[in-house]
Amino acid sequence: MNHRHHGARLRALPLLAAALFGLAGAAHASDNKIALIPGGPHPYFAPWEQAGKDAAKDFGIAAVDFKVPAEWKLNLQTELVESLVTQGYTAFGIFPGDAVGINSTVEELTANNIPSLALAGCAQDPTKVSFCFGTDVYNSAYLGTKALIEALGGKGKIVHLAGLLVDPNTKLRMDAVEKAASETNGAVTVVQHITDTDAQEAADQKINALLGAQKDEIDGLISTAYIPSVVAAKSLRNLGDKRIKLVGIDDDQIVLDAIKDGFAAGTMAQNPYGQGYVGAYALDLLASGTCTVKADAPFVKTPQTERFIDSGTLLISNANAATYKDDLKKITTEIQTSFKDKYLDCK
Amino acid sequence: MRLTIEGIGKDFPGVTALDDVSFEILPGETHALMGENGAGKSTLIKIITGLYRPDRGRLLVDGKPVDFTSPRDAIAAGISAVHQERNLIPRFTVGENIMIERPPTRNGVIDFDKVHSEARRFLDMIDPTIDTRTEVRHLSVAQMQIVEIAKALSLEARVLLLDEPTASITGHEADALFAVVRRLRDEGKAIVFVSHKLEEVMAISDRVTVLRDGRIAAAGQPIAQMDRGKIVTAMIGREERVAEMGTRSVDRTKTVMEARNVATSLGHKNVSFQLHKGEILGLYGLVGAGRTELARALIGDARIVSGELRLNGNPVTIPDVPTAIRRHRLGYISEDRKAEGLILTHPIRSNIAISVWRRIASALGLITRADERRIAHPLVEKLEVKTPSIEQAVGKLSGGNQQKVSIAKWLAAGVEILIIDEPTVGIDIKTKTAIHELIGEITREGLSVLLISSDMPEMITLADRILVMRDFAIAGTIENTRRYEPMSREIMGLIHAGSADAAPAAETAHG
Amino acid sequence: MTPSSDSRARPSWLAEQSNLIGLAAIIILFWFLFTSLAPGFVSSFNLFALSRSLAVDIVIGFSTMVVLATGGMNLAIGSIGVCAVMASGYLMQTIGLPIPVAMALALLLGAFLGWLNGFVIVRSGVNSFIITLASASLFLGGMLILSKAQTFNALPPEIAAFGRMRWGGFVSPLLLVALAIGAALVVLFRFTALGREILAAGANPRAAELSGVPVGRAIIIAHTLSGALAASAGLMLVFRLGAAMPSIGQDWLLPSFLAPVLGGTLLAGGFVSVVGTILGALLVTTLRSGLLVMQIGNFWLQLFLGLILLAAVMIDRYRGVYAERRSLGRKTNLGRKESGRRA
Amino acid sequence: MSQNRNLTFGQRFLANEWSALAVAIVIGLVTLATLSSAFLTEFNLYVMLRSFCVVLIVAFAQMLTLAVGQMNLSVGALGGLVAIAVGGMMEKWGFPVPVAILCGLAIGAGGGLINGLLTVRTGINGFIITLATASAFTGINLGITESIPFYNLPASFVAFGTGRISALPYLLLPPVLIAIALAFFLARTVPGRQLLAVGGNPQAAELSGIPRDGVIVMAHTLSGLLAGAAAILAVAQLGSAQPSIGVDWLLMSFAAPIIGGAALAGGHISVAATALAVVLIVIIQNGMVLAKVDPYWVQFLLGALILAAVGLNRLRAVRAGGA
Repeated sequence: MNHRHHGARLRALPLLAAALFGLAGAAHASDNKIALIPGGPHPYFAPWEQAGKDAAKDFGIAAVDFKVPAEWKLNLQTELVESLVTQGYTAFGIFPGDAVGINSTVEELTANNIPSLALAGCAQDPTKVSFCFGTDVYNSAYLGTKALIEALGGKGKIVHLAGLLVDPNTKLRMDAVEKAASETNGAVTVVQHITDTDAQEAADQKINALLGAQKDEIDGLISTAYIPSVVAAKSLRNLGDKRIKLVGIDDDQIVLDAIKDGFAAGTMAQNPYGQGYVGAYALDLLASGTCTVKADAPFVKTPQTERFIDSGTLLISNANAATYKDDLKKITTEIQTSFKDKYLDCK
Repeated sequence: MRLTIEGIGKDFPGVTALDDVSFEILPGETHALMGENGAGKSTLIKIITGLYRPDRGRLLVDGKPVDFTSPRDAIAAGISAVHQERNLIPRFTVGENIMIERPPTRNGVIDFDKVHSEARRFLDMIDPTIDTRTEVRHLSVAQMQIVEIAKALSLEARVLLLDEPTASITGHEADALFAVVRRLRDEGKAIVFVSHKLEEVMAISDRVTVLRDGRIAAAGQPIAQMDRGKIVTAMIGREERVAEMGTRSVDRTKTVMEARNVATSLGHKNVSFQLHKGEILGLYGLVGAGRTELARALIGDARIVSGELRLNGNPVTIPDVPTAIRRHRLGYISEDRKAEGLILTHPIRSNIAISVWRRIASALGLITRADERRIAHPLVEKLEVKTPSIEQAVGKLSGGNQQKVSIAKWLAAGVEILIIDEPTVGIDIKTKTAIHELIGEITREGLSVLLISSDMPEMITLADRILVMRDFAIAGTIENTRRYEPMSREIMGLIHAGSADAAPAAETAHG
Repeated sequence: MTPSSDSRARPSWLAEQSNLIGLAAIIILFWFLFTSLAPGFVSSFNLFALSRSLAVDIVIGFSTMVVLATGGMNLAIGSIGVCAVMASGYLMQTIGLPIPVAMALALLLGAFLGWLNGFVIVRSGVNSFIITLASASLFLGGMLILSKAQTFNALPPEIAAFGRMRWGGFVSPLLLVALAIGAALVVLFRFTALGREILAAGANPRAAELSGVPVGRAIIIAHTLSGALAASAGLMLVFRLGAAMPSIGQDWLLPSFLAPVLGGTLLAGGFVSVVGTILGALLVTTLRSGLLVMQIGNFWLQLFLGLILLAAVMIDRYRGVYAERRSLGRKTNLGRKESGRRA
Repeated sequence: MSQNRNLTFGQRFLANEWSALAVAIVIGLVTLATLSSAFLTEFNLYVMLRSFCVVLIVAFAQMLTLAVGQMNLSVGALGGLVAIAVGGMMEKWGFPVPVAILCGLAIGAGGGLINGLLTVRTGINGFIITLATASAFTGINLGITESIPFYNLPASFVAFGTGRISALPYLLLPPVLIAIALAFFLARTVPGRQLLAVGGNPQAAELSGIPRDGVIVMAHTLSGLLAGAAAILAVAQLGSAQPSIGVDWLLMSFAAPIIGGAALAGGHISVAATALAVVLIVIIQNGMVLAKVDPYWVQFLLGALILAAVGLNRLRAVRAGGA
């Protein structure tokens, strides 16, 4: 099996980004210290580190640091945030370890005049984050399922592989999958949601058990989390089964290879680099006090929040596997250049 | 091999178990080691077998000093022992237990055929009927004892210590054991034989050493020069040991406790007796006769399945121990102070007040330490418990003072009937007398006592009447004349119904 | 020698407290260290955050402590805590009960689950470790089945407001709740018959039984109390998060043992230290916060906590051995220990 | 109290201990096979056997400490540490696979040795010691990796983790060998018997000249070694060295030996019964996916299974005691 280190690829990306945004930088310099905090250690967030460094350089920010909680636990995240406030950080881009649970921490940040954004994933309304900038999980799951249904030719039985059961986003994704399926008027049925597949061991056990038990009964797999996408792609390859269609999420090399070799129909790409880069840019403006969020900004409404900005989602399939990175870059540039005018009131 | 014990001393918290003990064990002899309960025999054996290290003195093997830091060292030096405690692995077979120290192996793998054939060899010396492939947990107590002896034999040690080897085996098995002991002696081994049974000692020993109160009372005397009287004198320190107690009046018209044909879930049958007000009723019997078990049934810790228990004339059913204490004013002092009697890590204060916490608590369930002290302090003074403070942890007191705390606990509870199980086990002679006087004293104040003891002199000193138990039933009741010789003869007669010439030896406590 | 009933005359009083004094000294040392190296450590923001996590850690510690008193363990406190959390969420959000009623019912549920543990342990005679290991799984599974792992996030706003409330600029009222619970436990273990019975049952169950202590009842009550305390800790987190989440309680095992064991409560039963548990929790919270603020923490934090726990129990052990040796001379099992070491 | 009656009862008792598990397994197999045609397919059998491997060794790791009346809360933490150590050695340092595996096993054994020495030397309850070392091992794991897995493992190693001959995964080989070796060790070798002797009656073992402390240290060391072996297998199975390996081992590690009849007090364990218990757990997990049972029930049923097993054993003990 091919195990190229996707980190190398992720590290190459910022160079391109730096070249792209080189001219946009140095508009102003600020003393802000911005922290970008994922929910826990996860390969998805790796591009944030470089995105932060690039943003600091391009926009003249004192520091944009990538700080990872030791484990994927809300209390570790909130303790990390609290300690960073103590260390003088002035703005936070947070992937909520828990969409609801993060709000009490955010409220405290707001009370201390520290702006925060939800990055990559949203906080559940009512929330005090300025806005949510990320992948619309509901929409992404919905589009992914639509793509899967298309690949299946409009009918069949599908299984949903989801992440942590206790994460409220998982519930949203389950609803989105159900909704996409229900729009086929019964031609496509969701046989089962398999949850808690975010840990490698659990994913391996559960997905293989599923394939072992029901591989002849199911026609498609929709995965809405990183790990199960990788594991499902591996298992299908291991099984040598090209009948079952898989639509995954994120662009792990294993998933991309599976698309290339026909073991997966596609995967929903997200835009982590753009989230980190534009997020840091927006936080800098907000924390400097020069800008506030526009009251009538053209936010998207999602089931989670009324103030959502899409960082871009697109389906990677065999057709665009070679070019999707450029597409994402274009999206990032577009969002960043128009961001100030579109969403902010600045002095 | 010559084993020399030279000036050995050993201290435990609050008590000197051994002091300046010296004697010699020679090859080709059976050496009896005698002494009362608490005289220090077991401690000495534990030192010789490497389980304890002496605080003073030393051991010499063939004239060379040795320092055993673990039983392994002792075994390596050629010393093995049958201890009083059961020392078998329950889920291992008889054969493996016997050969556990050095199982025969072939290419590093245990050769179980050889294990069993070797074990068979040693087991056959005593009892050929036990199957070496049975798991030990399925054996009876007597069979386990035999396995233990076979195990000690298997070590083919040059010094073999037998600590009460006959405590729970039949006469027939004992005879087989003695034959083996004689043979080993004739082969030049040294046998140390610890027993309470005088006739056994007289029959098989060559020399005898007697311990009293942790000191040597007779060292290596040839048995030919001793007679039973001399040994008893050495053991107890005087010829007749029945101390005079102050006079007590027992009102035989008032029966406080009466059992009528009681049978229990523990296996007692047809137990009947009466305990009168102010009386000390002795309960004598061998280990395993069911005395402690009867006490447990009486206080509600085991069930009475048929018959009737009456307290002050009223039939009662006691569901559990707290009810026995609170409603029926019935208390029990266990023979095992450490495991069942006292909470060693807690202070004297709360050990005494434990039985009255509920009573002295306010409506809200509140108690202060002062409340407890008010209860405990007068009793500590009255019973002359020797302690720097009432807050002292009970575990730091001597055995005698611990026993006083136990009694104080029941006085605090205001019990009317107290069952005392082996009151002076592990307590030195001087304190023993004080405890005896204390028991006499509390009955003068109106308490009634059911006294369980394996210590014949203690029984004859204290009891007004003596119930003799055998096989979970009452074998008979004897009025105490306080004359030691005829009393002990009569009691032993009841115990060994049919063999009336049984020796007046004090029985061992539960092993 | 005459017995003295004046407790102040006890020679061992200072020795008895030396563990607590030592613990307090270590805590002061760390505070000094963190304050001088990272001034932000004593900012009112950090102190507030610290006081709030401390409150939860203390109550979690208490929950384990009351069961340790009986010589048992309760591995189910995280599961009981989350059951109470989800019950309170359901009662407030779905049923719409007033906050105090919902909280009281959630506490009752916690107490009931604890009682269930105690009842099964006493009736079956099976080790509390196994029973609570199994019941932890049962309770958590039951909660997930009933709640479908749905977070309750539309709780009355007063909940979150209380969680954010600050007294004196940097003290969370939750900490006062925790300390009040501590005071109640001091009263229980020092001034009530029940508390003494629990300790006696833990120190020597057989002796306690024969002295008339209803040991089974004491164990059941201790577990019931443990359940109620676990529920309290869970509810404190509901206040703090403003939501009832099914992920609460899943990492309580280590902190629940850290606080009481650091504070000198014995695993063998029969002794508890309420103040010690509070100090133990304070040490843990201080270290966690301090190491994070000094930017050492995060990934290495777990290692430090493990090493601190090891060091604490070992120091305690050798202190105890030393004290015993001084007062008793050589003790038997000490000699055995030494021989074992040489073997 | 006739010896013979006890004996036959004892034999029945022993037979029972096996039969309950075996019967449960057979019922499970038959039910699932009838309910779903997919159950007995080659791939499903492969999947079940594959998930059996790691769990079995983890259960053995705990079983050995239970044998001497100890417990090891650090199995998972130690497993995680070994997993990332092996992964790191192969990816970062380019160690050959066998060398990395040996080093990983050595780390596992070393961790167990530390547990054992600390327990024996300090005389502190093994629960607290291993709780503390578990935290320390996890801390080292997180500190080294910052929770980032090692993905680039040698192809041959990863291939071993996924390869199979019809329904038999290559992965099954190590656990089967370990089970046989362990059964042999406990039944026929001197240290193995000493281990059981110390668990059965520590005082007796010591009086019989068995170095009790040494045996306890040995049990912990072997436990650590097995935790390491399980971790290496998990790495092969997953194809990457995840720092999260082991985080959910704890419950399972106790569940299997206890369902297999092990007593916490020590001295009574069974390799075969523990293996059967793991088989039962795997069948139940597989069956739940097959029957599309709500995922929430997994947790619940595992708890119920432990209680049922303990209850059954208790009942038998009570009945045996009454006889």
